[in-house]
Amino acid sequence: MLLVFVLATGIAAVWLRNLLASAMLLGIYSLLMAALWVVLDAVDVAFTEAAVGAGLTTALMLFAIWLTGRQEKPPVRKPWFPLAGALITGGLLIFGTIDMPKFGDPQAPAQVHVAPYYLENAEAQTGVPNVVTSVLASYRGFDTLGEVTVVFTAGMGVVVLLGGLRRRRRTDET
Amino acid sequence: MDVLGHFNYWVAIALAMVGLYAVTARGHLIKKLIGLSLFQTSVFLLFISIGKVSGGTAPIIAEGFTVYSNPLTHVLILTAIVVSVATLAVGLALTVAIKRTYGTEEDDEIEALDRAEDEQ
Amino acid sequence: MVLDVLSWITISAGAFFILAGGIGLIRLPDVFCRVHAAGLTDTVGAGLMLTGLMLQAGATLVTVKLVLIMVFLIFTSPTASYALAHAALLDGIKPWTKADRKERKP
Amino acid sequence: MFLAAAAALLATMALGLTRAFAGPTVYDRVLAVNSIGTKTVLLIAVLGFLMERPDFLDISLLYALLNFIGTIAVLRFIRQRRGPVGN
Amino acid sequence: MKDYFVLRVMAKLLIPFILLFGFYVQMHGDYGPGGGFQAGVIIAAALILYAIVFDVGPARRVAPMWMLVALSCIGVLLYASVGVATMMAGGQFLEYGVLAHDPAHGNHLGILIIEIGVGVAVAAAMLMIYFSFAGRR
Repeated sequence: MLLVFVLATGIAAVWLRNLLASAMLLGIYSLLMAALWVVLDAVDVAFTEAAVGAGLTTALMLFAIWLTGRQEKPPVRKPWFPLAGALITGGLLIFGTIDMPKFGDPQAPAQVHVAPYYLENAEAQTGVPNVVTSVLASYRGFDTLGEVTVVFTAGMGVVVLLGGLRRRRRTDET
Repeated sequence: MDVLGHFNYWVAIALAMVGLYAVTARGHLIKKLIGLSLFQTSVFLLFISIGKVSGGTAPIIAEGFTVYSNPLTHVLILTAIVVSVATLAVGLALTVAIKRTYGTEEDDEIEALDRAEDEQ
Repeated sequence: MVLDVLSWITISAGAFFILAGGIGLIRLPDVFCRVHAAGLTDTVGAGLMLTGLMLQAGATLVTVKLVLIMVFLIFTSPTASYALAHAALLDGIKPWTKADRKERKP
Repeated sequence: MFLAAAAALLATMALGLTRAFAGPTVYDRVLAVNSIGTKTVLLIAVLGFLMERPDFLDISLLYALLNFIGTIAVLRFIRQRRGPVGN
Repeated sequence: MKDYFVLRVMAKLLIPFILLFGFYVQMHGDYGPGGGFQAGVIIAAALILYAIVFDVGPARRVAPMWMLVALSCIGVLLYASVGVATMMAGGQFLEYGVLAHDPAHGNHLGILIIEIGVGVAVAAAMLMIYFSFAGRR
């Protein structure tokens, strides 16, 4: 049920030509996604989605739209070629899912490799009942260091692109 | 081969198709970014669907539960969401910079301006 | 037992109010009326439903969190409605009046 | 009982979604975002009870706190933009 | 935006709660859902609310740009320095077990410290992004 909602919202967000409306639909999309993560047991992911989608994405989108333009121009070309490309890709991917294990199968390859080890040993080895946190920070700490660096680099990149630091320096001098 | 067993994967793929279409067919750069974030969420959905174990609960160890969903995919996606917002912000900043330089944010017009500059 | 029945009653009343709000969201003629429907029934419906959940939970930490959710909802929901209606007014959208209905009818 | 409440919430979310898709003005869509946000708060709380893991309530608490920031951002957007008034 | 009485009062009322909730999420991430990433975003959201209601200027005085840049650097470096510290203590990079006598305690401590690093870095980076968008006129 939620999945159908999510799909419909995604399609509508692409369909509409008014960018403000698209941004709003993206907000709804994020809300539905958060509910979906809760249904699929991914509580931490839902938490992140909630924190990010509730204020941050909408505000950023609105500011970007304010700085550029509000309305999208109608397309010049007919979009048959991209549509065909998307459909062919989707068809191939669906063909690929036929071999995949059934949804929620406890014997699926993803479930039997390292996850049981984490689930059994995480609390004893780290003293942290939330397995997601312990895997995030301890077992895959190196990974997370990389992710933090990516976020840091993105922040710096935006500041440099939009000239935040240069403006500041100029106000200091005057 | 049953429909319900693969429905989640199919929705993820449909979302990926929508995102791909938006990225390739739409000329407006912000619309392309929206398509990009749809594509990203489709990947998230695929991962979380793989990680779900039927009958399991959230992977926070508590008394009275024995079956938990796979925490590994949750970890990967959790960081990916924050990173996706950061990349979205970089994309928006690039769009703003392009708007400032070219005066437009439509794909075709930017290309036309580039071509005109080359010919000069 | 009494608590169970009471919580069922409140939860179903909350669900009824929320559904009514949803129908109002569809049926009412313009933004301002819809703000009214959504805002009013959201606070009442959400309040009733959270009260029902509280009765289910009993006196635990869960109840404290539910109370907090309710308090914050009661604070934020009208603020959002206010901001939204003000934004719509600023953008030059005229509130719907009886005259519009006469125009629309034929 | 929780299932019935969740079903009612889902139905209302569907109604809100139709308003968001059909909404003639942008504000209808903002309103739909807002109201679906409240429904999500309730839905997550009810789901937490349904799955007997009430510590999910943190998420709905977070949404209850943060959900109105988007709407206020819209108000600010409208105030700052002195451009043409359109759809 | 300052002339909206309702918004001003609501913002002043809610921002402390949002900040408090952010810190709660940061510290409670071991036992419930949450952690550094989420806490960072929540704290950033509180300041963004302040910036929306009271304009960007005062918000920038609360958290000036140089401070944000420094904070995000400090966050990343805190994370990395935990790794270096474990190496100094005789373990491998980011092997927290050597931080305390008991490996489990060391792990717990290491997780707490790096979560704080993540939270600081993410909050500062998000605020940097928002301020550079909002500061352009």
